[in-house]
Amino acid sequence: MENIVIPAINMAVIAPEVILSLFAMALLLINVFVKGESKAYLGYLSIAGIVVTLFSVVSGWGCPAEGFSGTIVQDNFAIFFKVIFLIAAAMSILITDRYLEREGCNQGEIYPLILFATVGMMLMAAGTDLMTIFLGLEVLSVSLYILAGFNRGSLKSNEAGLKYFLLGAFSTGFLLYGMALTYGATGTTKVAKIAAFIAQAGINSSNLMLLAGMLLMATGFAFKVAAAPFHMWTPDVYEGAPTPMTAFMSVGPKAAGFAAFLRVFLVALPALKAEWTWLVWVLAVLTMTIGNITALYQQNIKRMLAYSSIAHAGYVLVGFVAGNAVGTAGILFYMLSYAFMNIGAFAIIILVGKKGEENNNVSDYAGFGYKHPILGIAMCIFLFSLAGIPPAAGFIGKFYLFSGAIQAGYIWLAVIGVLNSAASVYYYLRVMVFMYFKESTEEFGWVKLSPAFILCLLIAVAGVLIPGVLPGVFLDLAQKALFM
Amino acid sequence: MLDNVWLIPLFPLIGFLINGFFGKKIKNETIIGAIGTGAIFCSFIVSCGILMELVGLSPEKRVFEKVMFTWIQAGNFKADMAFLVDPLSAVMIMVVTGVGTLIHLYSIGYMHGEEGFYRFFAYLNLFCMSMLLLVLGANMLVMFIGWEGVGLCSYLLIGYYFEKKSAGDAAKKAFVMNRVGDFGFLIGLFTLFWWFGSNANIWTINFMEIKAASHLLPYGGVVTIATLCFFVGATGKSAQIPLYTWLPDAMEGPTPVSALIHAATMVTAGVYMIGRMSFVFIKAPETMMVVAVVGAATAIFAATIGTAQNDIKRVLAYSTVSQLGFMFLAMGVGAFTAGIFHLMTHAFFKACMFLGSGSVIHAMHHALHHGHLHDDPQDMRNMGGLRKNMPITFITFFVSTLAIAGIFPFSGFFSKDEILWQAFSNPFHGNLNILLWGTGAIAACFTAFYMFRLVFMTFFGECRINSKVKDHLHESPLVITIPLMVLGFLATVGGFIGMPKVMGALPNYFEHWLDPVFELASEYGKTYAHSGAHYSHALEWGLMGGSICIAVVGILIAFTLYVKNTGAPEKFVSTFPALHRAVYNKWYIDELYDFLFVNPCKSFGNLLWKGFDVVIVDGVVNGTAKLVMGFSAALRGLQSGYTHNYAMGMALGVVAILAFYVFR
Amino acid sequence: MLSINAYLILSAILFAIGTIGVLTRRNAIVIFMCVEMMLNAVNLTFIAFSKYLGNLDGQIFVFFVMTVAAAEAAVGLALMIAFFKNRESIDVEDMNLLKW
Amino acid sequence: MEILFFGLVAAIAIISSILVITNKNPINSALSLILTFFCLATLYVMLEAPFMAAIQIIVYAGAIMVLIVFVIMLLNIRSEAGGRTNHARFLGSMTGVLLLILTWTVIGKSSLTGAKGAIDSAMIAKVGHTELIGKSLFTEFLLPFEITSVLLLAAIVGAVVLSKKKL
Amino acid sequence: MNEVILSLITFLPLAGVFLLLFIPSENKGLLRGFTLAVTVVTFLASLPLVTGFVTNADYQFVMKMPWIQAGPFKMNYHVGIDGISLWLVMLTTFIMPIAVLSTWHAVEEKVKGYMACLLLLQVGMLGAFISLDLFLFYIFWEVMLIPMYFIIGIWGGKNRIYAAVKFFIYTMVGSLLMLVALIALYFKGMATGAPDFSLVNFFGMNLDPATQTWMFLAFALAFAIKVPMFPLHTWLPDAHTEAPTAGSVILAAVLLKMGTYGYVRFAMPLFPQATERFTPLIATLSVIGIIYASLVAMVQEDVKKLVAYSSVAHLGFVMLGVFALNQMGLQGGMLQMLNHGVSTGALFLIVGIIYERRHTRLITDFGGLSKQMPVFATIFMIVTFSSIGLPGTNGFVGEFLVLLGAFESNLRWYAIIASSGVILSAVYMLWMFQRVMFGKLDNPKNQKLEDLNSREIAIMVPLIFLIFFMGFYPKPFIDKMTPALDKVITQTRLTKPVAAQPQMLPAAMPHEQPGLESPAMPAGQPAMPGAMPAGHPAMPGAMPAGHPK
Repeated sequence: MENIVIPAINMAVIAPEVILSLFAMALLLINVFVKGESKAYLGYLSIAGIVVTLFSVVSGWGCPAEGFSGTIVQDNFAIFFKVIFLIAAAMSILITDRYLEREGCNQGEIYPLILFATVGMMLMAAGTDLMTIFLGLEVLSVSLYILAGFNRGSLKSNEAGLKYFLLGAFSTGFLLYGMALTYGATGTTKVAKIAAFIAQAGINSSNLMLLAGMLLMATGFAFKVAAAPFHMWTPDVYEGAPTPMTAFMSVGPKAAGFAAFLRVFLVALPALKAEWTWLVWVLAVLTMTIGNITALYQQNIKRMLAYSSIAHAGYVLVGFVAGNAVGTAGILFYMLSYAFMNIGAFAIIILVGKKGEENNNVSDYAGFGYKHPILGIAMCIFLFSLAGIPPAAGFIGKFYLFSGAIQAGYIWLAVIGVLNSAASVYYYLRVMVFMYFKESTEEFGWVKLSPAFILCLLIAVAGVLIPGVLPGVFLDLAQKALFM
Repeated sequence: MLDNVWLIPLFPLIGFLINGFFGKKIKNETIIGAIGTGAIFCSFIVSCGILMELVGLSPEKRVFEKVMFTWIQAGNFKADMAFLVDPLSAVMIMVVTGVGTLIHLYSIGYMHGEEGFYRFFAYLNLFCMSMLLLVLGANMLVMFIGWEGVGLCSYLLIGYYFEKKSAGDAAKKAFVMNRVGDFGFLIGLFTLFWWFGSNANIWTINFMEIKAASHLLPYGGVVTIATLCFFVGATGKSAQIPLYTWLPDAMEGPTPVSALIHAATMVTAGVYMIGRMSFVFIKAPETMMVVAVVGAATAIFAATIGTAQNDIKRVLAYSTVSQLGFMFLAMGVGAFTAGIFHLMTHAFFKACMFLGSGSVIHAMHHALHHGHLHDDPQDMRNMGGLRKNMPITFITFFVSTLAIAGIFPFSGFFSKDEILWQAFSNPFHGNLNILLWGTGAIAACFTAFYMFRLVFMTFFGECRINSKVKDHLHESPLVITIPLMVLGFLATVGGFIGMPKVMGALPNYFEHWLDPVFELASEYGKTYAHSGAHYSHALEWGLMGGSICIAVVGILIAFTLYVKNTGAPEKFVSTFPALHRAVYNKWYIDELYDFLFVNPCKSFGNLLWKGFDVVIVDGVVNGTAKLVMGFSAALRGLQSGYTHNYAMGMALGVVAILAFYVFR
Repeated sequence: MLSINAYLILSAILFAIGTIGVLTRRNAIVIFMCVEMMLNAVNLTFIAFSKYLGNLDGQIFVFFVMTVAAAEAAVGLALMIAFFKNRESIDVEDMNLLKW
Repeated sequence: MEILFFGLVAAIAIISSILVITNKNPINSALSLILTFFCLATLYVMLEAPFMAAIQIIVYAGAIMVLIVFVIMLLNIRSEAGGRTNHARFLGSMTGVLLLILTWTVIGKSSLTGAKGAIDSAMIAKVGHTELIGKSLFTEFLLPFEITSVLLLAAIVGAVVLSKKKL
Repeated sequence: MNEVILSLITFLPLAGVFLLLFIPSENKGLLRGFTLAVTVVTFLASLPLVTGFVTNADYQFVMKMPWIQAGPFKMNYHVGIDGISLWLVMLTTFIMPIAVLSTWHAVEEKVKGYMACLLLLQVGMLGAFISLDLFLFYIFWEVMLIPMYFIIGIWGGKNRIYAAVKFFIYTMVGSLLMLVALIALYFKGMATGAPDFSLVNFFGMNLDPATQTWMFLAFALAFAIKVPMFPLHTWLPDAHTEAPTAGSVILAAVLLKMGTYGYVRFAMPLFPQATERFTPLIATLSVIGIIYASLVAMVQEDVKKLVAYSSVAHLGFVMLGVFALNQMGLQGGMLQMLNHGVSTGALFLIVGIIYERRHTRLITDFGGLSKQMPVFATIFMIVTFSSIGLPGTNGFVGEFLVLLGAFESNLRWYAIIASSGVILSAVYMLWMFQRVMFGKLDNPKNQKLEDLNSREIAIMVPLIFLIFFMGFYPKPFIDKMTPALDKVITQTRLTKPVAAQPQMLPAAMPHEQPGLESPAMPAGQPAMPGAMPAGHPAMPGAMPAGHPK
């Protein structure tokens, strides 16, 4: 019997994941051993963990490295995404505590779970082996199922968790099947090797097995990023999940999905670009259109933002179709700005809500802008950014995405995209219509700002406005984060 | 003096500004009146000086242009704010300032006690300024400022009694109809400018420059189009067919306004404009014919309407339209001098008559007011026998009537006779000559008839007004009668400066004076004139006598019907009720216009608004929104909440995607 | 020698049956079982490929899939229990609070 | 012989899996599923993956299915009342059939192209399947293996959070 | 110093907004006063632009700083003005204090927000006018929408929400398509060596006709909505009617100019061939717009709506002049933009004044106001006649030049038809004026109306002054803009494919001699219609497909 030769372990590559996991485990222990009604300290601790991780992540910028026999990698692409995940996690944690207190499901486990989910996302972004990606995705999913159903006293939350779980597992089946077929066609699960093999063996799109594998993987990722027609879980789950988790889910996992999607398709399957481009084209159009158009009808603001997040996935897919530097950088930038604007918007939604009835109907916002002028302005900034109106980051992001498509020659896609944006304006404006153009009918229950909230909102506003007005540095980073 | 020509419009402007801004504070009517009258009088003095200076120059040198500043310069287009003094404009400024001064003076008395006294004088001054700009403008655009400016003032003054709906309507109608004309003017200007620019590379709208280049213009063709457009402008301003209907309505304004604007000055602007551009018009024989025909037609058409009106001012208004027709007839037959001559004499006698009628109305109003009666002070059926109560008014009115009827030796005789003679003898219109002359002659007959009808109804016979108030009918004060006397005098003797050659008693000063202006036109005219047919002096004498006879016939008929046999008109009316009704209702032209233009425009506007804008355009917009919302509702329906459906959607998505790639 | 295609087709059949199960059953647990069946079908594919290709990556993958299945089972059943506590049912047709 | 055996196992697997989705009683479904899993384990053995067959039994049949049956018992779930509408069933079945047709076509039409590895039956026989798996797992796929620990931890925490007594 | 003036005046109001936030909401007087002060200071600060402007075609007061440098994109903060934007900037800074004053008392609620919106709006408008960088322009162009949206939506009339949303989405649709074209243009430009987004890089690019066509259409749509041109005008009456006075004034005076300005500055010089190709279409729409809007205005019952429709007609004139593409037309068009800003702005102020007193805008509710409000009547009349285009007022000069320019160009017949709009404008304006101001003062509610107070006179006087000044002495305005407009003309006419001509001509039309004359014609002289076919580019179908897939 030979000795097992452990390959070179480059711990630096997985340092962020390790740190974050350790923090999560530590929090679990603390949660068990330290009694107390308020669990806010866990939140702050996890923020500390995230900050530490952030440093660890950022320190890797510009020094690409590979680890664990090529199952994971540290490159700028992954780092950029990891930063997005960490920001999303941190901001969501900032707004979690109060919400849980209000809803009466103040359990400390939520913070480790968020951290685990974040670890999963980071693995998805950094994984260069289908197995790593798959496992990362599962770590993320399993955590998210729980987070969605976290408020177990609430039937809506239960339902959201369960639906998410069933559909997520279902989609996992397809994703796996796709991976299996890809494995069968190429003989490996490592993205780099897949690409190398395809190039070397001269496999092209006539290889149905590879093609089918690609398509099935695409459906799996499409489910994660909520692209039509695999989007249908999104509104229900977003609506039912605890709002801070909705905020988190709408940003982090989506970004993670895109990270993996991009890596697999752009690194492993560039040879099939001609094939998947059209698939993604159709997905993009469907996603944007369905998301936006359905959002028009929504009365529930959480649900509306859920549909809007579908639409945003569509915009991002536009950048994906482009597949060029601009488009891909656009995706990175967009996901970053989307984190700020969407979580910011959800933060406001939490503030407007009350226990039990969350005041999530758009009409509940009547007069909100006058009762709470600063929050109102903040909400406007987020909504305008979501609508893609300058000078908010959302605009620059869309600009970049559509630019990519235009540069690659997909003018019609860009046109459909901008028309969708125009339609989307309507439902974002509707919120403002209620906030400012209508008189308030009743009192707003629970606008009690905690420092955490203020911090979150400040970060969000800054994160929307600074990249909006001075996007240069961010775009530059996004450009540098590309693996091409 | 010539260099100070800009003073002429400036004085009225100053008067306007003072009265306009401070009139309300001044309050004192005498001061306001003095300012207004003084302003125009100053202009008159300057005009006299200019005339003198012009007379002192040799005929070829009687052209002077004063450039104030460049007004518009854009591309090749350049319009200076510049004034042109030549014999023609000299005549016009004399008429405008002279008659203007008199009417201002008159107004002090006439408008006494009116609420908006200051406003009235301000407008009047503004009008004078605009009119002076019009006549002095050295290029079409300055002329156009005046052209529209007088339209504006006419609007303001007609609408002076703005609380009366009819006044407002009339004002608007006047302006809009003028605008129709202005539209033509503009197009004409564009055409001419374009033609010169693109064909001769002469980019100008300056009259003298055009004149210098006019030899380049072809006969007919584009010139016809341009001149016809200009003529449309003239019909608007000068109330010719088909745009005349505003003028009778314009009598809603105070009487001095009618005298100044709607008789003496503004309405003659069209004639002046044709005179100013005679060298262009003459190059378009078709246009000349149109001008002549329209002029003649208007002359007789308006005259017929005039015979049946009972409102004293309305009769005068139709008479004005008719006389303007004469002027256009003159222009159309190439008798520019005669046209301008008639313009001048008409200014005298028609202003005199309007002021006289004003005097009558003033008196009637006063009397009726005294008796607390609400009869119409302008209705001639209420008048009669006023000659005893108002002798000065009567005499001046009477001589003016003689003048308009064309009785020798009153001024109208000379000018009108000249026109008729020219219509008969002009070498341009071939066989149409007799028709033109005949129409003119009949119109002259009608003129004599209805004018004397007016005189007889007003001043002769028995007073038909309530005897209680009869005693309150008094002659107007001096401030009113002095202008009447001056104008009456001018109406009487004004004709002598333009005595026909055949008479030979005096040289035709007027013609000589204007010769340099129309020289070029007559030169161009010769190239297409028919046979230089020479008519004998005898024929001219004969026609002259004939026209006097015609006038006398008209007078006699009037005398018979309205003095001797006063029942006859009613009999006539009862015999031909339809005809009378048609004539009385002005041949239903207003109704026709309403039917043809006004109502369709309104209903079309309504249709466009409520039909197209709201239903179609907004319908498409809102419809798109609704459609999208419908889609939204439908797509929302897919989101049934059932996990199965979601899973189904996913599975179908997978199947579809796979199927597409596998079976393509 | 048995062609690998036989295994692949068997797994395709099982996968399809699993899909049908997910689409037609109402009981959340049964649906989850069907998902497990789909995963197993994929596992079969993996192992068949692994055998055919002569490398073990596929089998390693199966190993992880099983782990995942276990984790999912734990979480999923916990969710079902939580839902059941509130709703007294795990019929997916009863999960219709969130819609439109 | 091998084909026959395969055919038999495959038939059982298919029948039992059909039973899974047709049985009204969840317990019966679960039992049928266990049968399917056994069949699959058999096939794994045929595919020279005995270790996988073993953990298939242990993990799936042994752990997961037990858990499922346990939950079914716990929740005392009765048979589905009525089931879905025929319409929906038909649609679902058709979708599955379509999916099958498609995957079948894909498999049928494609020749396997993947890179061949060094591990053949002889090597498995010589070194042993478990050892090979183990080596691979602890060298090349060490990281995924470690990730499973996080995954399972998260799952455990989740399960605990969702079902622990005190809120 | 010169470089910063533009940035100064643009961002001064922004600074004002920040300071405004520190003024307590209750102190309405201070809020208003402060805003007024900011706008006045901005206006004063903008005066050096006029005095310091050197009459040539160059961009002046230019400031260029790198802004975004990422990937293929290089956007600069590049601002500057030429004769075209100079007057629009001045118009903006001039109108703002008036707008602030106009709703001094009309807006009593949420004063702070209102003032902030006005100032923000000013930032957007000025920014759009001074941007020489396409991207920067687009940003400001969009930014403008937000405050206007709130102004209409919060302080507007009864139907304000509909109007505000309609306004926003209408404009948004167009501008987003423009964004697509703009990006595409940038990539095309990059291929030919454009270093950044600055406008100057994209002139004379010789794009192929198909590309030009769709890019032009995208730009044209955005601008046409803003103008607004028939049939995209329906948002305007709604927006105008519902907006508070200041909103209407700014909308009419400045915002609508964005559209026409866009044509002159961007759509035409960037896409010369497409411009040529679409001139008939746009001229047709302009003329239809003139007549249509006039007819519709005629039957309006609401004064403000009437004025709004008159705006559509006026801008039809502007568009016609601009597309005449000769000096007269362009100058006329530009001047008409300013005129419209002044006189329609004034009309909206007037409507605002009576609305403030009577809270109705229905024509039938008025009548005979002249008697009660003589000063008002006078001012109203002056403005009315300016709007009608009476010579001596500003309206005339612009309208005249537009028509003249159009007449001298290929658009002769359009000019003739458009001229009839001159008549119609008199009809609807005077009719409205008559019904509001003339007649008996029989409505008892009108009998107690007060004449203008000093504040209202103060806001009207500068406008009245401008009406006459620009009417009698438009020279300084025209002179300053001429070189820049000449440049636009050369740019737009530059790319008649002269090179292609000799090859095409012998085959296509061997005996068509006049065709050869067109390039040789002196600048400013319109090409004859007969000359068109030869110089006209082949139809897009015949060209190599330049359209990306």
